Amino acid sequence: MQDNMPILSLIAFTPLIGVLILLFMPKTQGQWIKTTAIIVTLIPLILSGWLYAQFNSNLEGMQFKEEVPWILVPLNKEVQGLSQLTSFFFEFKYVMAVDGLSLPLVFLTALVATMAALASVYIKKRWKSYFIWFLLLETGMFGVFMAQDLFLFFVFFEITLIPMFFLIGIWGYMDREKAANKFLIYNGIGSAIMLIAFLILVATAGFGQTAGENGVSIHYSGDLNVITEHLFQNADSYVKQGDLEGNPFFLSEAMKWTLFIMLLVAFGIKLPIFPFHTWMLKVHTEAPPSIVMIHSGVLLKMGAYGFIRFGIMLFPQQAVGLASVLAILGVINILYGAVLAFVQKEFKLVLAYSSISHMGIVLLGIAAFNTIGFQGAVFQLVSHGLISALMFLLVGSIYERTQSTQIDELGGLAKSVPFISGILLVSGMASLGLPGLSGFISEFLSFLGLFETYKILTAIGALGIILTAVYVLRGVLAITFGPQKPSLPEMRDARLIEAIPMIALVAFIVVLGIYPGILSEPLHQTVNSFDQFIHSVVKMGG
Amino acid sequence: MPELLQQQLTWVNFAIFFAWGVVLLLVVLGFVTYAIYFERKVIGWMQMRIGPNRVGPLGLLQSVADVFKLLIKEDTIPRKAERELFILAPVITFIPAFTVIAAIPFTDRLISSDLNIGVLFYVALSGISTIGIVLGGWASNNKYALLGGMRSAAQMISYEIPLVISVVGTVMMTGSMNLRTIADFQAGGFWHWNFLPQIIGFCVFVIAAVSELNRTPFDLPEAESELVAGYHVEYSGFRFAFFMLAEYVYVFAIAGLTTTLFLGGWHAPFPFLDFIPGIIWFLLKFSSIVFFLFWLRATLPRVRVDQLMGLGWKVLLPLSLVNIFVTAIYMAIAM
Amino acid sequence: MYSNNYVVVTIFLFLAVLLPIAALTIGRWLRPYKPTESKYTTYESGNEPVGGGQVRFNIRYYLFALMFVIFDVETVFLYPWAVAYKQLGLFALVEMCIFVALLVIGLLYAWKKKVLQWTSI
Amino acid sequence: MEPIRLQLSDLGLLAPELTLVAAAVVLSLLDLLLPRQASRTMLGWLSLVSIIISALFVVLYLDPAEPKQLLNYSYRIDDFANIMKLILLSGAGLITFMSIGSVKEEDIPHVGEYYYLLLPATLGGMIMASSGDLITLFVGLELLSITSYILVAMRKKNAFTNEAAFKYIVLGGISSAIILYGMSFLYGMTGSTAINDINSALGQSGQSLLPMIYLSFFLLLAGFGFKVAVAPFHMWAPDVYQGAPTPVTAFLAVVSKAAAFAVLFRLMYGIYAVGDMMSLPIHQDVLTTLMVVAAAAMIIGNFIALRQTHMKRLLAYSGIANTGYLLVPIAVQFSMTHYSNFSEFAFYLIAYLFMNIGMFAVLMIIERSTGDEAIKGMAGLYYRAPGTAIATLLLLLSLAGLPISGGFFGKVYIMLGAMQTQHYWLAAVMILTSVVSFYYYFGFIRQMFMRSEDEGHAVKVPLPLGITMWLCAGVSALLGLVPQWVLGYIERIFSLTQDLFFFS
Amino acid sequence: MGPAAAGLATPYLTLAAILFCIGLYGALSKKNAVIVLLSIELMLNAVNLNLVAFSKLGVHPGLTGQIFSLFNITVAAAEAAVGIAILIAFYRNKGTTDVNEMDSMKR
Repeated sequence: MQDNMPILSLIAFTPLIGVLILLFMPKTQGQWIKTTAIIVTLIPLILSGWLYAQFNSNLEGMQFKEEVPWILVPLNKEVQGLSQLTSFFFEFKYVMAVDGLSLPLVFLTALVATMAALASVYIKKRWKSYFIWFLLLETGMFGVFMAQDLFLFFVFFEITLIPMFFLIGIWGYMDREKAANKFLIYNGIGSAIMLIAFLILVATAGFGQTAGENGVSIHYSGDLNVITEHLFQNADSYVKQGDLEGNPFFLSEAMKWTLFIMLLVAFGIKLPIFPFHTWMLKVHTEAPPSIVMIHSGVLLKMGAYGFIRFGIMLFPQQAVGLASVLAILGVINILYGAVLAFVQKEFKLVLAYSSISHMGIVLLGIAAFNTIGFQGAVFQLVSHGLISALMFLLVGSIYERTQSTQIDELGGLAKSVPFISGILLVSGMASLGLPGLSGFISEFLSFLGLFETYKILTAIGALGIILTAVYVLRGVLAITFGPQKPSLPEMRDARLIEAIPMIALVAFIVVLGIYPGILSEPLHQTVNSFDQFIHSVVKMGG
Repeated sequence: MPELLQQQLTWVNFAIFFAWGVVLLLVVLGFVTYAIYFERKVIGWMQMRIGPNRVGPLGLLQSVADVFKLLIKEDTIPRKAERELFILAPVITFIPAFTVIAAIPFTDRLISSDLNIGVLFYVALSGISTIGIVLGGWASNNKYALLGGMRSAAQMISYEIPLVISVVGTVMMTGSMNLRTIADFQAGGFWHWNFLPQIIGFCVFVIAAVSELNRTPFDLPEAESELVAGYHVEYSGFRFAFFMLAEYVYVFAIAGLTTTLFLGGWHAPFPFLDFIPGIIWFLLKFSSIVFFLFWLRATLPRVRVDQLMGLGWKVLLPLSLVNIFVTAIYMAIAM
Repeated sequence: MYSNNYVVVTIFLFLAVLLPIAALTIGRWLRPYKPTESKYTTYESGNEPVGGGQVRFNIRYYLFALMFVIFDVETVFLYPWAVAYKQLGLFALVEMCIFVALLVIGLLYAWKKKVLQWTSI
Repeated sequence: MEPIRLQLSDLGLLAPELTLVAAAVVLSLLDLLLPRQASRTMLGWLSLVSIIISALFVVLYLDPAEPKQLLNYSYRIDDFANIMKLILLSGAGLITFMSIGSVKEEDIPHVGEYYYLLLPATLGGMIMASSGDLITLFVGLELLSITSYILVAMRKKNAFTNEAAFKYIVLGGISSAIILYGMSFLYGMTGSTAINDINSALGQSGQSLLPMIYLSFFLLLAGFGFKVAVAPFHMWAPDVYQGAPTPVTAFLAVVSKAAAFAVLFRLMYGIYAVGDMMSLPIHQDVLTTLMVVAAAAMIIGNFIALRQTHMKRLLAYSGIANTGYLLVPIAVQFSMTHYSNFSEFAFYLIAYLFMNIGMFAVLMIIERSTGDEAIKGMAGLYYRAPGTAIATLLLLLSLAGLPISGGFFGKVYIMLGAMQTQHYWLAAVMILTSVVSFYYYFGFIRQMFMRSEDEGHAVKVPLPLGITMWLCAGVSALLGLVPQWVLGYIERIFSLTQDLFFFS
Repeated sequence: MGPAAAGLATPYLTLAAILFCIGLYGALSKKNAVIVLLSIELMLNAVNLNLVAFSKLGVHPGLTGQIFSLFNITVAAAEAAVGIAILIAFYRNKGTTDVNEMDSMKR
């Protein structure tokens, strides 16, 4: 393939093409629709695999960059006449690129999406609209991880919102509408706060001027590069007059803190950080399993990704200043999630709280502010994505057979459905961080990173790991072993279409656990540069 | 009088104005008394009757006696009537009738006031009388009175429009709404009088005026055979007298207005007759109009109510509008 | 002083108010007062009056009032125009033509909708 | 001094307006002469044609080398006016179009009148947009208002309609009187009714007249607040929207509001916020008041909308909230770094126009098929008429301000303006209340997609309504995808000093 | 002229203000719909008084105010006509002109 091929757009918009195809298929052709949808999700998976292979791990910064002007609004002709400006415009670009941070997440998205599409066998009604929303959601997720323009990022971020609303609201369980509403409002508020922060950034740091042939050209841009550049490298060269404080393009310290907190809250809701997590429990219990796979496997990662990409990279000084708070928040998440997971009777809720707990580990890794910690955080993102996707796939298949996910009502599944139970055991082991599986690497790295800075917190956080082992074992073992409940109906073991995604996911978990280099290699350079960048900025400022 | 109006207001001047007002009031009252007498007499003659002839020589005191009778007659207000409005209605009808006379110039010198919006003043005030009539009909709390009052109001407002618009042509030609200026504009022989170039306007004006006065052939509000006596069924004594008074004061005012607007005011029909004082000419024209009104009453039958409304809206109003544009085009060409 | 004209008008107004007051007051002194019940009943051609006097009357009256308002207000614009017509010239005529034409359309509308046709009462 | 007169040649400049006048006259005569039983649909088409011709004339005058004016700036043909006129005309055109064949005789007894009364109402709006003088402005305003009163009262057998119409005329009359009272003070202070004269006269002698200037401002704000239905003055909107026939409601919600906004924009800047007035303290107070009012409108509109079950009432409150959004670009003033107030305003107004008219088209479809104006009427729409549901979804996304839609970009652009002038709190209120609005807009979606799946009750979509709905949905989406097509054009032709301020 | 002349207008302005307030109060609080419409007319006439006072006795006397008031009169007439027409339609449906009866849409 050629170099100038828009591989990222291809990945991101293949699902959209799938949507178009599906639109013209009669809705009675359920089998065809399903097959088409799965094939459509396979294409980005293959492409992102190719992308992974093509990615040059030795380069810093963004690769596979595609840049097209999108919204370009010239400004009032009067103003142009008044001064020597040649052009004066707003500019939102379509910029897509990946670096070591987003690449694994893109691949994760593609993988989980395919798996979820396979897992959609449990969906009983309205195939056509289900897959249309599903594919739209996939496009949104890819876009979020690739967009390099604030506006574009926001657009993709919001695009994930709407299909999720429908997918929860139409195909969920009993209380689906409430769950959908809760999801919408919480995430709406989150993205609203994010939008405010972004717009302030565009209106201040996004301002730039370039000398052209005929005069000066001034523009407001949402391009992440431009904003980063203006924030750090030569902030004052963009402000001609000396008085920095009064200048509208200058972000004061207080403003920077405000923006950082806003971004923390905005992405914290998505992540979710402790006080903002309630919506996510509802979604985990009410959404159909295949959608929870995506939600837990990818959507939560968007919060972490956004926080790293925008919160930390744009406001490193503030982030480092708040590192201890972040660490404490992380520990709270771990312990809170773990403790509550321990007392749940509903298996889905156990998993939901465990997700909170695991996302706390991501926060810990970030809070360490060293390369190991970052690596741990990203590892945890990927690993948790795989594990939780697998877990919910299993939940789906169990529910399919037993019509229940209450731990009390299940038991002794190992006898009747050995394959599913085996996979459940494996995923439980991965979740509690058994060495050799992916969970171990990520937890280990995160705690190791944090240990360099906050030793006591690390110790407390590690307590959570023990708790994790307890609740996971309790839940998994109660389901698989023990006496078989007489109320349970006859069951048959996993069909081929269920087994494929299970095996695939397990395979990735194992590969990541045994050969972490596959992930750390592309990550390495990026994390290093992040670390250097943060430290240089902090040193400069402090 | 014009000089006095120019001067600073002093108590003396004020006294003169007041005296003039009182004199004019007496003149108007005298006019009303004898207009009624003459009306009866004239109609009598026209209908081969003698007319009033008992009270005083030739019956000259007949109207005086009538007035006196009304004055000493018992005055009843029906129990169901809205008392305050009932009392107020005839007064409201009368006030504008007399006040509009302030705008009419009798001769060059003999004017009450020199309003530069004289026409508008007349039009604006005379409209108020309608309210008095509706009020009287309403306050009586009587079906006949109410219907009579409404019908009367409908008629008056319907004819007020052509009346008002027909004057516009005159105003255009003069370029002023001051009645004295309008009269002055018609100096120098009857061919300068407005009724010739404004013949459409004049006709519309006269017809509408007759209707405004609720006189035959347009005296439907008082149609005895249909509505007993119209809006003043319940009125008796001097309250009733004020409705009648108002009607005849309006006759005075309309006659004066017609003279001023269309018949050259105090100007002689031929320049060589200028030696005769203007007031004589004015009175002559004035009297002939009053006579014309009596004549109409003796001659014409009453129109039907639907004919009445149809005439006002479908004939007179378009005609008066046509008059304006004919005048305007004529003037544009002449300019 | 132009305001003198209005002094005169006020005097006329005053006299016009005074006359009824005076006449009615004098009348009160002169006229007899012998009330009986039947004198105070509403007149209905000698019959016992039926129902209230303030009956509902035809909507047509209201329509005429509306028409009156419209055309009366038209004259508000016609008069200043008429006074100034000599100075305004032909274009003013065109403008007034448009204005009046619109109102005439209103009249036609009323005509066609049979507003101007008087049916009983 | 030679008096300033209208010349015959000036009539050419008035071609868009005169087209509508002539069309209204011809249509009313046609309606009179047509036999009673004859179908009036033809009148609707003719009315549409006249609106299109008028719009073509406006397009012809777009982007003049220099703004034209009549009668000493009492009537201005500049790009501000032209753009507003195009918006008004397209709104009126769409509403006329969607009424054709879908407005039932038994619903509106005089369909002919309905069609040709829309024309003078639009004309009133156009006069307002063009006026540079208080008298012209007032005449335009009343032309629009009075015809709207009649339009609202069109279904005269319906008790709701009567009630709505009476409320509308009473509150409209009061607001007109309040506006006039404010204008009378402006006139008294300056001896002129021309906006630029008032501004310069006030600028010179403003210090001594400060209390009166404030009084006039608050009176005008209250009056126009009524007309645009902004928060403390919004009480009439829900009732009137509910009682009026649906296309008329659309007219009120879009055309009427846009026209009032055009005036508000002109007056607030033309009188209080340019020239010497900028040195007076009132300048800042005016803008602050506008911001507070805008915020109040957003908060009240969005929160009360949460409790509505009737579709038109809900859209009324949503309209109030949108009024708040539209006030923001007016309130944040121009600054050295922010000149795009008008394009922000115009863009959002265009987006608002399409999404709202689209919504009303949907409403009419629902009304016709179920006879139910409650939100419940939409239940299961997706299964009964999937196409309609999808179009509605697009419109709702735009209304809620979710990408990719005109509503979204419009809001973002307005907020960006607020950011540039550092009114962060206002932008925050704007977006947070938008999130609140998700709840009730998605209430429609919940009804359409998640309730009552019976497919028996088919929905018939009349062609004009369907076309209008899809057109609006399409344009809404397109405005979000390529906003620069519209925005770029506005920015290119709109000149701040020539078209809005009166330096000439 | 000057401030002295403006002082002359004060009684008229005060009267107008009082009329305006009475009108506003009446329009918002009266029970009978006809009175409500009348109150609105009162408000409009208060404005006319204001305009005419300013045009004759204001700081900058001129004819504009009177012209403005002519337009107001016209508009007020149209508004009253439409208002009463609507009221009649209402009366025909409901048999009352009581403003308090107009609450069928509050929910």
